[in-house]
Amino acid sequence: MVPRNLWVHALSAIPENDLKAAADQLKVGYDIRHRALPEEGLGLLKMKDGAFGDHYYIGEFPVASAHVELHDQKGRVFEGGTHVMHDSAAYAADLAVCDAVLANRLPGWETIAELVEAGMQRRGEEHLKRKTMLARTKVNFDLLSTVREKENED
Amino acid sequence: MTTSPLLQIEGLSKSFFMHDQQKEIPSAREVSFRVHSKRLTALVGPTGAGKSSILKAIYRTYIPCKGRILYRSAAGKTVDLASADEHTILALRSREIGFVTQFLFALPRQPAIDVVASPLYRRGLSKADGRQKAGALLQRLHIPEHLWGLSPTTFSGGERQRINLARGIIGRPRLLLLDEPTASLDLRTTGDVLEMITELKNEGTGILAIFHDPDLVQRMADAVYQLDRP
Amino acid sequence: MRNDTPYTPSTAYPFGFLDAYAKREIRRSILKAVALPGYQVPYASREMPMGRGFGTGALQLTLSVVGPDDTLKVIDQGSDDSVNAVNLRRFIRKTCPGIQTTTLTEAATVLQSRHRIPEKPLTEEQICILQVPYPDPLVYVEPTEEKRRTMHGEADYARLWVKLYEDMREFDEITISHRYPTRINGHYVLDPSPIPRYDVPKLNRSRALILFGAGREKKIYAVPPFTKAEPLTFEDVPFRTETFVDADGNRLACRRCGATDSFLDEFTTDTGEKVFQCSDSDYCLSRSQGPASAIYTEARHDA
Amino acid sequence: MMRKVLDVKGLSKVYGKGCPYCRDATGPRFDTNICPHCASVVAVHDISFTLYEGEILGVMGESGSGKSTVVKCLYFDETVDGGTAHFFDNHGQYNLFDLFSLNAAQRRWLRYRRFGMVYQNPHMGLNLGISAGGNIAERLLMNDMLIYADIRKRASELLQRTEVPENRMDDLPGHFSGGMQQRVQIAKALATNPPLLFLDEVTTGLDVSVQASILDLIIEIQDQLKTTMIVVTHDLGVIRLLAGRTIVMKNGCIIEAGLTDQILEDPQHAYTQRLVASAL
Amino acid sequence: MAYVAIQGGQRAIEEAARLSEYLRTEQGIEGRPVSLDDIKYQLRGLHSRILSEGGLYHPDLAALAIKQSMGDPLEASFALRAYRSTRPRRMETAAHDTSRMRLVRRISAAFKDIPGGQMLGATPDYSLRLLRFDLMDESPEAFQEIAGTWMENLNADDVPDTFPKVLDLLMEEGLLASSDNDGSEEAFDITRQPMIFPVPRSAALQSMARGETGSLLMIAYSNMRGYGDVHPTVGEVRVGYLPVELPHPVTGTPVEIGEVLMTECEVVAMYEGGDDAQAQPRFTVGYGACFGHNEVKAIAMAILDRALQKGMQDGAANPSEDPEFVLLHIDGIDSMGFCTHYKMPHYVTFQSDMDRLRTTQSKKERDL
Repeated sequence: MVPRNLWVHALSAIPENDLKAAADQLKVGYDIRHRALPEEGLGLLKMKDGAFGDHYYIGEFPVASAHVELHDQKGRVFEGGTHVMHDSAAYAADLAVCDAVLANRLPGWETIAELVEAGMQRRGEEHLKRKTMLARTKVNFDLLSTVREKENED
Repeated sequence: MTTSPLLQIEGLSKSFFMHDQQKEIPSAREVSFRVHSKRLTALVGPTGAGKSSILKAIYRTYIPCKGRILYRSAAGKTVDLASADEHTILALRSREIGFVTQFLFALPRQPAIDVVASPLYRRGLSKADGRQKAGALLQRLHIPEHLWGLSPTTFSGGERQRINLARGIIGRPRLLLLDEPTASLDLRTTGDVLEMITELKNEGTGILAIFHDPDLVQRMADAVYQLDRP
Repeated sequence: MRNDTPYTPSTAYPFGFLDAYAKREIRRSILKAVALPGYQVPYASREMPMGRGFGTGALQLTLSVVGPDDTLKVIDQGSDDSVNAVNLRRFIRKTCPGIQTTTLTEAATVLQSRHRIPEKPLTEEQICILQVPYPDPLVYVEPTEEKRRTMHGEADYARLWVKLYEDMREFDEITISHRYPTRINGHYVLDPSPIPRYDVPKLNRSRALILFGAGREKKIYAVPPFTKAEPLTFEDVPFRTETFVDADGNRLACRRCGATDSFLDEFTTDTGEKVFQCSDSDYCLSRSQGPASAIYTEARHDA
Repeated sequence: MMRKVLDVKGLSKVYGKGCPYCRDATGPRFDTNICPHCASVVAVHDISFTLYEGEILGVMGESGSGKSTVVKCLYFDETVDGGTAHFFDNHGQYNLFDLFSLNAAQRRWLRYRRFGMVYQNPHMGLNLGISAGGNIAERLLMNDMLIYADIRKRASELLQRTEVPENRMDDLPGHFSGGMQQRVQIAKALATNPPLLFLDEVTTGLDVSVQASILDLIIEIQDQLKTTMIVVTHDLGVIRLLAGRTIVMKNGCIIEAGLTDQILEDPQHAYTQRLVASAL
Repeated sequence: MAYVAIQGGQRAIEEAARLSEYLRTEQGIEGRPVSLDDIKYQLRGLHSRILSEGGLYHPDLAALAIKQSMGDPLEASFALRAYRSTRPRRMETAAHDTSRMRLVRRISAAFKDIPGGQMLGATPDYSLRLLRFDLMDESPEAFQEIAGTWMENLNADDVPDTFPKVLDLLMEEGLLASSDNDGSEEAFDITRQPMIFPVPRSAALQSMARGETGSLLMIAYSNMRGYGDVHPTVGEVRVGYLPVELPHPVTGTPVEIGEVLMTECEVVAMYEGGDDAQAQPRFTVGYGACFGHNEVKAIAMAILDRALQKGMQDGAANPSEDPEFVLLHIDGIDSMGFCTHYKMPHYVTFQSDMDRLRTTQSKKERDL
């Protein structure tokens, strides 16, 4: 099982239509209340500079947030929430619902778990691609020196 | 002498410590004498006996090493010139104590007449009044009028010495220190200078003088102190 | 956003374009500026959707002070139809639903202007907001802001006066035409924005509150109502405004309305003739056609 | 009795962050003013002197002795790290380094109205981009003289007094000779008839004949205006001609003080003896 | 000359906008609208630049801005900046450490080889700037094939997830002062606080991170050429994706909410003595970082950071060391806006200028 702090990372890799479809289905049967109104806007990215450790702001990014409660017919309450780098509050709200469902293993959680797995798969491919960029462009100094030695022998 | 002296030197010693040689050079040792108003006191002795040093110590150009230099000021106070603070010395220099040396330090561009009158300017006299008084003096000392507006730095030794003297006496000091005032003068001007010194003395100035010529001592001095090499 | 996404952010602008926090900060800065007449209050100027220098400072002030009940007039070079004025007015109307716009000076409650103060006298009911490219008159003599701040604090304006002295020495005239350094309430000297000399006396004991907004330089300052405003000059060199006289010394008149008491624009016609016309279009139209000529009094129809 | 104009006590100035050992590890005894512990420069340490109305005090020393820093501190060009300085004039008494009794505007008032400064480098004292008259005007304008005709008249008088030809009044001093620049600087410093004038190496680098004329001018000013002055110089000739009293500085400290003729003819300190011997 | 109709201005503005729209589509039926993805992927350099100068990491909107501005970088980043003003600021993150960047490029000029290796990534540094005529008429098939070929046999078994920093090596050796900053200090936010000089270093870093590339380069270049003495050695240039984290609303633990592509550079500069006489001299360091893949900008920023540190400490000896000079003149939005505004009518002020000149001339005439 993928840990909770990677769910957004995974789910944001799958098409938004797929997520919306899944979320819409899960919402049925719950009274969804917002602990805080879903928000969209900007976040300020604070950095620690790599030389002195001074804090500074490098720039802003879009951010949407939601924090929901799912109330079922039996009166039970399940919490879910998220921040995501996106500029739609509705998207965050849907992610929050998924978060609540998956964290509490509510009915239908398997669908979300599959989406998370699929997302992780995509992230993994992306990761491999980036690492390959490094691997293929790595300057191999050992190789250079053997080549030179060979040249000298000629 | 019944009146109290204008200046009383008690056990004055002066030596110089030369740091680079780590050596002390004595200049005057345990000298005591008095100078009275209306009298000319002469210091005599061989070269190196410290005659000039004593004059400079009285004027505080030299710092005495030992002894007292008691001066009775116009205000009636007795001041020890050996230890008085600098501002007191400067005040006395500007109003009461004159010093005439063979050497002249003057500003390069200042006209002779202003050099002579400068002690008066510092007392607040106007330029016109100061120049009038200085002109009268220069006339008596036979400095031709066309030289008055020139800087004395261009003058001959004799002329310079007279300028120096004129500046020293123009403020009518109560105590006048003379260090060979006629050293480079011809006979005629020497006579004029001596006449003016006598005049000043008669007006009440106490004079302490060094003359290069024993005859002059004979002629001028009311009292003589003999100094020996320390 | 792309079309294939089901999630779209809300696209509605808040009233006055800026978010509430920004407007609150600007109002606070305005209060401070009014309390310290002529003092340049620094503020965190926001990026506006038009270029720095096009009035982004005054625009932020306008957006922070207008409410739905206000009537707004926007002019540039004295005229309501200047492209920049049109553009700003359109933007404000779009982002402040409900407000009225007008070209009539007397009908406006808030006036935003660039380079002119209207000819018709302003009243206690009005706020005039001027666009400012350079807020600091000391920039003539001192490029470093840190030093200028100290100079303002100590009311140290000698070097500015030296500039006037040097002008007099060289030209026998003070050559500053617009942005004439003006001392407010006996202390701070401000840059009254590039209004011509002609408008500087209008600052003195003005009945209306006059606000200045510099967006790029991030400063707000004010001349509160009934406050003394004196152009810097020598006691024996009187401050003179633009004269508009011909070679014989006669006052030129507006060729449209005949006014001889207004600031004039100079044109050369296609035939090479030099003509003069009121720079203040509302003043000119009101004189020639009566106040009914105002076109934007009712705003909603062209919003 | 003569009136006191300035009373300086324990003036100190350190460049650098300083440490508790700075003051005990520098000075003439160690022949350095750089603290071996923290590398701070003790530019001036525990300087005291008094100055009376109308007198000229010489401050002598080689470069790096701290002599210029003393006047720069008094003229508020530099902040101080210790000590007091009281300035007295007809209006009252001012505690120069006490930020609680003198605010920035008051210090500026003293600096531009009651004090004058002539720097070695005319760039420091003059704005070379504005006319000679404009430079003087600045000082007058700072003192609320706002009548153009009066400013012109006063500037012309001052330039006349300092022997700058009147027809150069409207020229930029950047084009003047070094001597003439110094004259304009002096005229500017005198604009408000300040009772206290600081002269920092004002003849250094000038031709001998020009030096002489500047010195004459200073003497004349002192004779006529009774201005009190502090003359900072490394030149014994300048000291001899101008100063009644002299202090000798080395490594930030006063090593000897006295009447100028005494300092030159009967120097007490080894350093002063060497200095005098090498100059004569 | 007739009086301009009151609505003339408005009409002209509208027509000007329509004309621009026409020019964008002038190809007519031959044309095809450029997609945002085309811009993101095929105009990467420009796109990266807009991300950093716009001050907002929003790849979609940056592409949109490029599209609507028809590729004008100043206009595009301007549009992104103005968009920022309409969006509320919801939160700020905790300080992020770049050691967690997912790298796609890392090089050092200070050492031949570095632990983990020099990895060039995608760089034009060693490509010949010869025009590639084969791209003039590129077929979609050929175009797609290139990507497909590259993607075959992805393999990165010996590439670690994170890499040590070159700066840390120097620090361990004592050639560099170790950073003893606990990071507790507040960062200055130039978008909410006016810069009143002197400003802290954080204000300088933020100003530069969103500064205009050309402006940064120009001032840094003045320092490199002789109006300054930073004499930099590039310790390291890193390009990669930084995971952005915020605390989970329910659990409070940090959650990765997205990532930003960024460039980071440290330059090692001339060494100087320590604060006190006993301290060893050490190399000095400058730091640069910005959104997107913008190496020239990051290097220029690092050089300027070092120059500004020097200026803040000892006073500015040249323009690049003067914080007020540098920070107030590198913003592309401010400077291009003000430059553009000179195109606006200025006839009132010009009238006033003419009045002054005529008055002065007539005075002169009378005097002559």
